[in-house]
Amino acid sequence: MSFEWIKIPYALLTLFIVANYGFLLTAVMAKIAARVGRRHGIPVWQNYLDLIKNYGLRSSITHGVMFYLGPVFRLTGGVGLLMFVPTIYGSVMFSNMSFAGDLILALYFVFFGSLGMALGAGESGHPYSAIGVTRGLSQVTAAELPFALAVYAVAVQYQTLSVTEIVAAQQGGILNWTLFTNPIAVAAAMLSFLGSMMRPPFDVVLAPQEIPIGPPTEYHSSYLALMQTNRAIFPIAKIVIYMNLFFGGAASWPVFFLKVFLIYLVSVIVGVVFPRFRVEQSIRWFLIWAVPLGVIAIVIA
Amino acid sequence: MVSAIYILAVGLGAAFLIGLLRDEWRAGAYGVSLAALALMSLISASWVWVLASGDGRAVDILTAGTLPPYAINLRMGLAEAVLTLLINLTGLLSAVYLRDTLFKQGRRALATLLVFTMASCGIVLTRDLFNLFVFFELVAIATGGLVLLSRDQRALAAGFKYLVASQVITVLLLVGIIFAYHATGTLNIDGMAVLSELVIKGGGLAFFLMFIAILLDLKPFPANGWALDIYESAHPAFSAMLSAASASAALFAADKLLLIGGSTWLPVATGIGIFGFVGANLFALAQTNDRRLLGYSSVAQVGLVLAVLGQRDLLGDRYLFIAGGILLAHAVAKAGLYWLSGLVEGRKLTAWSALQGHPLLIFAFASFIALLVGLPPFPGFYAKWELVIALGGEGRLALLGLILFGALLEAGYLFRWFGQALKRERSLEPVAASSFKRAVILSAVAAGWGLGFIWGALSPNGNLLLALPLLFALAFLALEPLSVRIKNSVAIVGMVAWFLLTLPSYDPLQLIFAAVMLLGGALILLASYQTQGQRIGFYPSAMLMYAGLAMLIVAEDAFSFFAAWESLTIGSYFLILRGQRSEPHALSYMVFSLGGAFLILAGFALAAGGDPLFTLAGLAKVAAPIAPWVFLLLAIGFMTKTAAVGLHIWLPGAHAEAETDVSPMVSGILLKAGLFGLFVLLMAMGSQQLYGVELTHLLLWIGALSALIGNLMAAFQEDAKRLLAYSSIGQMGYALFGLAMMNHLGWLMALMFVINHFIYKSMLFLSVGGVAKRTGTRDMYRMGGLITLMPLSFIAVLIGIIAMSGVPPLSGFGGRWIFYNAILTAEYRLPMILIFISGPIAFLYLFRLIHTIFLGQLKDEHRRVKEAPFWLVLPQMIFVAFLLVFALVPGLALRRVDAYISQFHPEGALGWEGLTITSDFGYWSPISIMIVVGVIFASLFAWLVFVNRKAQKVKQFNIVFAGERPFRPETTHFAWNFFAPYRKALGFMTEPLVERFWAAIVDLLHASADLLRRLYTGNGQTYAIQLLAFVVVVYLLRTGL
Amino acid sequence: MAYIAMTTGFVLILIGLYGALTNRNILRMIVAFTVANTGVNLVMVAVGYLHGRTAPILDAAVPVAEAVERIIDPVPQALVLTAIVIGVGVTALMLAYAYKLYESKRTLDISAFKDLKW
Amino acid sequence: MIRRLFVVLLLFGLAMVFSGLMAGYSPDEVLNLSARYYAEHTAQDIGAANIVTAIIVTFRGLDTLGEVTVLFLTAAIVGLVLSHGRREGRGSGRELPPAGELLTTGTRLLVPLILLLGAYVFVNGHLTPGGGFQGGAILASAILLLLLTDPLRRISHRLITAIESTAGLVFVGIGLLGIVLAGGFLDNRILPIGSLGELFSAGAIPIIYSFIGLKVGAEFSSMLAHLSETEDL
Repeated sequence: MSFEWIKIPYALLTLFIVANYGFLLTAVMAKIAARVGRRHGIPVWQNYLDLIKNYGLRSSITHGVMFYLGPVFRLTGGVGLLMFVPTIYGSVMFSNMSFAGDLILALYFVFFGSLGMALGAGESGHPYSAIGVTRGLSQVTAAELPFALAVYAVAVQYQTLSVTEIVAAQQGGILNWTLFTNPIAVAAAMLSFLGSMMRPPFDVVLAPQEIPIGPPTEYHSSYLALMQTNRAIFPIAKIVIYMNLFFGGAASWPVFFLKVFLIYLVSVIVGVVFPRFRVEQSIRWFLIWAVPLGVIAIVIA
Repeated sequence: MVSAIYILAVGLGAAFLIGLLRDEWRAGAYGVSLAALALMSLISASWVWVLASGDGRAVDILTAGTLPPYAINLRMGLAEAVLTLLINLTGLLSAVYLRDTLFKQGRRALATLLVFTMASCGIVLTRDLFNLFVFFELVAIATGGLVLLSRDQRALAAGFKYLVASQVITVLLLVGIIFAYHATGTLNIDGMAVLSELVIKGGGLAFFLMFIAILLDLKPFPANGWALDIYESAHPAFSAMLSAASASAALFAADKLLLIGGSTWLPVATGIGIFGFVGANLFALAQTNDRRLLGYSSVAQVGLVLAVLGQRDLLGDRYLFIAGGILLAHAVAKAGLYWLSGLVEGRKLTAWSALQGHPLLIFAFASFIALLVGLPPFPGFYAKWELVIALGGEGRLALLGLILFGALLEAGYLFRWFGQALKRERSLEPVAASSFKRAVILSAVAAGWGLGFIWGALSPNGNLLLALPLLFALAFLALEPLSVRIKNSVAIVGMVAWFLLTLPSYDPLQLIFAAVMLLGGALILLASYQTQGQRIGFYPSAMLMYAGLAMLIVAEDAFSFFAAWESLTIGSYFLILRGQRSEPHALSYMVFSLGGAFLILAGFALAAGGDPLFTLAGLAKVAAPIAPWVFLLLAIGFMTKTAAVGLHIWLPGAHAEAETDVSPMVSGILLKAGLFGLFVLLMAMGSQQLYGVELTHLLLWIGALSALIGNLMAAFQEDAKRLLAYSSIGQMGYALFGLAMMNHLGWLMALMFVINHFIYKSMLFLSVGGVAKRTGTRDMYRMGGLITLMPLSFIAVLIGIIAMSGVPPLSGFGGRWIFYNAILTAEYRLPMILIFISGPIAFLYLFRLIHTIFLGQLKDEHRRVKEAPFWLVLPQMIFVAFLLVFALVPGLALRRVDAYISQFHPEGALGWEGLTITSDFGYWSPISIMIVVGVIFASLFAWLVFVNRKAQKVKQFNIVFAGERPFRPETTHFAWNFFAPYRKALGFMTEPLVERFWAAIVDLLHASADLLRRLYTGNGQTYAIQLLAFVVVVYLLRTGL
Repeated sequence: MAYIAMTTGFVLILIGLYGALTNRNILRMIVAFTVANTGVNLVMVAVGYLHGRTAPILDAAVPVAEAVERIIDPVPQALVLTAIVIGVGVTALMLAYAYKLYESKRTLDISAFKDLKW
Repeated sequence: MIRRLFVVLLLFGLAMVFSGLMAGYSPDEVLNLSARYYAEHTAQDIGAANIVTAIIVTFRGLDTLGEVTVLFLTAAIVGLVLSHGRREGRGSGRELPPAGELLTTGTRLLVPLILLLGAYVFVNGHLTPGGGFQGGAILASAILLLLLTDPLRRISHRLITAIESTAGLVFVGIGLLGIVLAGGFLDNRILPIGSLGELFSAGAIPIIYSFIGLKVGAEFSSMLAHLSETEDL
């Protein structure tokens, strides 16, 4: 596995597909959520409108360098995450830049965006941003744990850290999926998945009610546009990892769309059913329900 | 060769002679006395010279032209010569010191002083029991007189108590002597020694009486209130003589008696001695009067020597070397300290803060304490080494443990005293400015160092004072008058030069540590250029630490390893002590470090099997039953340096309170010494089972716990430097965890942490130090918004936290990647959970660090803050460069180590083909990552700039704030109690249980000491009763057992 | 004979010590110690005594030739002399101290001089 | 009370030790080796009729030197102690009633005789029972008598110290002569031994003993003098 220049257009293609799918998907999910709440909800193309509007805004201010770079970090995090994981199993076209590193790279690169984002938000000097960041970080420490344990269990199970090989190991029938070969690990991972999707009951970080949209409070116009783009790409990139690790990956785009949709749906359903946790509540929740599963997973692995 | 009898004759003659002088001719009398004392010293010195140089043997001096045992005879051997020299010199120097007093008191006092010295020599020289008694009486009576030289009215009562006690002793001694004579028909000690009848014909009891009487003359704990009162109230110069001269003489007398008693009485001596050593040191903990404290310490030291004498069956012909080392070190140090106390007005320990501003006296103080505690390069160190090794070899572990425990107590109160003297606000009374008194003190210092050299030369382990790094460090004492810039340059050049000099001899592991410790140390020293003036005391301490580190890396045998360990501990202690409010923390650091050092010593003693030249390689050959214990002792010892959880409480304060450029040294570099020790240990001994418990498994848990607790505590700190300090605990936890995994990648990861942690922790400490220097506070919530004012420091911190958090693309990720690959092959999974938790927690404190300092709202009082000084920024920038390079090509450092580790763990080596590093499980291509991320970032940034080029900078408070406009940074800067909800959730894990535990132990010791010492009621009669009780109890124990 | 003397000596020692350790008056203590010393001296002489022999002085009564059979052990006597003298010295010294102690506190109660303790 | 009980217990313990000693003690039937040596060799080696004296002054001369030093020291220290912290201008503050007629006359009569006796005792120390210490004590008793008659009488410390110091020096000097002229320190054979029983025999012993006598007398006297000066309390 090494680099050829042709990978760059391929990667851009992936990016393009995923981005658009992301815009639509998030909108659809928003609509579903609204319908559950007996509201009408937004049209599916709403994201495009917002994007255009934000780029079009003339007024734009900055609080300083980090503030300016914040969204860049954020989106780099999203795109990079996408790039470091092969999207479509078995296709050279959509294996992206996964030669640069394995699963661990992806896992740690998740934090790249949020860290930069947090810094940018920090420089804005807005207390709400800082509060949002602290909540986010606090929650992450507990939410990531089950996932880390699950990943470890899976890696041990397949004796590799390479995403491609893990997917390869799950081919040939639905029963080869990790979901069935290692259900406990998957359960733990999915619980932490809920925590990382910024949806109820774990959306206290953004907390639209009491602190208008948390870390990004101060961001507007093109900054916001970048972050919206990220908000479309990042969840999908993350879901791709879940899909590859636990649900047999995707050998083609249709399968890809389907699986991503379903996995995303899980968090939405949970989100519309449960009220929001406070930070310490969600931490306790993860430690009490999710972590033990993870522990069992690695012990029996 | 002048006969030794002249020592006595001259003393007596002079005493009688000055009786003839008129009262007015004080100067004359004084001159005569000095001349006599000098002459006596000269005679002893000549004997020492002859006997030490080998030509010439111990000679017997007959009296009355009759052969012993029919007439009294004296003996002059090497030991006698040395002791008489010690006694006479002490007498001479004290006489010099006492000049004014003696002039006031007149010739009677002079005569008494002379007789005291003469009689002490007599005790040493004579080989006749009754003659011994006569000299003892002379000393006792002379003491009764010299006590009154003090201006302290209480001395009168003390002297009387002393006489009462000596009366009781006399009775016992005489009865004993006469019955011993009856049993053997001779009074000659050697004669008795050869005769065996002493055991029959009731001679045993007779010997008991004599022996116990002599022991009582040693002021044994706890039957020694009378002596302590003397020590407290007498003139310091006389206390010096009492502690140095007469105690030594009495010890030698006890030694002679043991010749008679034979091996059956050795255990008694050991028992009484060690009991006194531990007990007296314990009591001293609660002492606040300096002279009484010294008294306690003298009692303790004498006890230790007595215990050593009791071990002569084990020590063989080395016992003179060992006992002599401890005894002389004690004598010189104690005399010096008493003389020093004469310069200080107040009698409280804290009154010694008057010494501040007198670097020479401080140096003397430090040297004396080091002499007492037995730190390198002083005689006590060599002596204790051989003693402990011998005890360990023979399996006398209880005694070994007690000795080390007592020594730890002693070090505790001595260094507490030293800390108070240096750090408490300077007391107003000036130090007595008498030049000849200082000369006396300095001569004692010189004697101490000289003894250190001699003992080093005598020791089979080689002379520390010939070790180049140590000499280099000591040389800075001479350079002190120079300015910082010169000294700093010399230091840097020296360290780099030494590194280059020793470069060829390093194996890859040593190379990594040497690079971190020496080159890294030199790099950090760049920051020291920004200090002004002379900075007295900094360079000797720092260089001592670095010398220790340099010697530690290359140490081949256990002794040099331990010596290096001790020196770096002392050096770092002085360094840490320099901080503003670091007194208590420096103390706890010292106590923990010495405790750890003693555990290491015990471990070596167990392993060495009595061989003082034990090599580190020999650790591998240690056999089954003791091997795990050795492993345990050494591991715990090393973990006190790495501040593993449970032994970590010294670290936060010590690192946080240290000076700006000291924090990175003690954090970035010093901690690695512990890791190096653990490396050496694990390489040699591998993993050991104890009661079926895999000890490395234990280490895994400790490492994981340290990582968790360290990170968690760090997240809740308000003080930036404390935060960094706690994070060090966490980082060391990772490294320990990696080591304890006992597989290839685990060790590689540990090494990765050695390098990484050094770089980013030094960098962070420097930049945070710079910020603290500029803002005048270390509380993060008082800062904020400094990014625009201190951009360089911000960049350093930014790079630092990215690297530390392990986020790609910087080098921290490499550590994490190796870690994941390592745990895939580890057989223990549970401890990893803790590591998994602590990983993300790192983000909490890291973000807090950068956000609350550099981001958020700028405070009004900081609007004029400038960037940190150049010399602070420069090393940071160099570190930044390092980090980036190391992130791109970790192979530079790691490849060779990887290969090197393969000899210990062949399986699991990494592959280094091309740009990609591959393991058995995954792969990682730092450069590609860097490029990919860079490209994405650059293009997005370009895009943003394109769409958002006309973004305008707005003022600080121009934010969407619920419709209103905030104006006070204090209320707008969200910083204090940053992770409140997290505290709600996991705060219970930050309960300071460990602190409470140690505090409880310390309180227990102090409380018991304070309670028990009321045994000394001050009533002379009670003291006499205790004396008698001591005799009876010993008798009962002796017969009962 | 020797036993009687010796026993007396020991008893004197005990009596002396008892007095010294129970009387609070300094002068009494000193006197008690002299008693004890006397006991010691008595014991020493008693140890050196041989039954039915005479003082170790060579004169008409004890010709040099028979000295070995006729005299008692001279050594303890020599020792006793020294011991006595030393005892005298110490006693004198203690008396001087007693005087100064009285002068300083106007009392001779040993338990009054407890400024130094612990 | 408890204190007394405790002391009694302790002394009981000590008594156990002593009884143990006595139990182990068996009187010698013959002289032990040192004593035998002295009995056999004193006559020709030392030439002193009084073996005890021979031992004191020669065989164990070092002890005696120390012993003399003890007295010297005590005298010095007693002076030191009594002068310790003494405020000046005190001293013979008050008048004592004159001593009785009997005492004064008795003194005048006895003092010369006592001095003579003392001298006799220490000069004959090597022949007859007695010796320097006894003689010295007798001398001192004369001084005591004087002090009794007139407690406020001041005896010249200067003279006393001169005597004791010279005596001491001579003692040491003779001892050192022993090294030069004879077998060792304090060897008495620097002078002819003479014939047993003569006044001028036993080598240096009579001289040494005389000086000891003077010294001891002087020292006792000075102690007495010092103590008597504390009258004014």
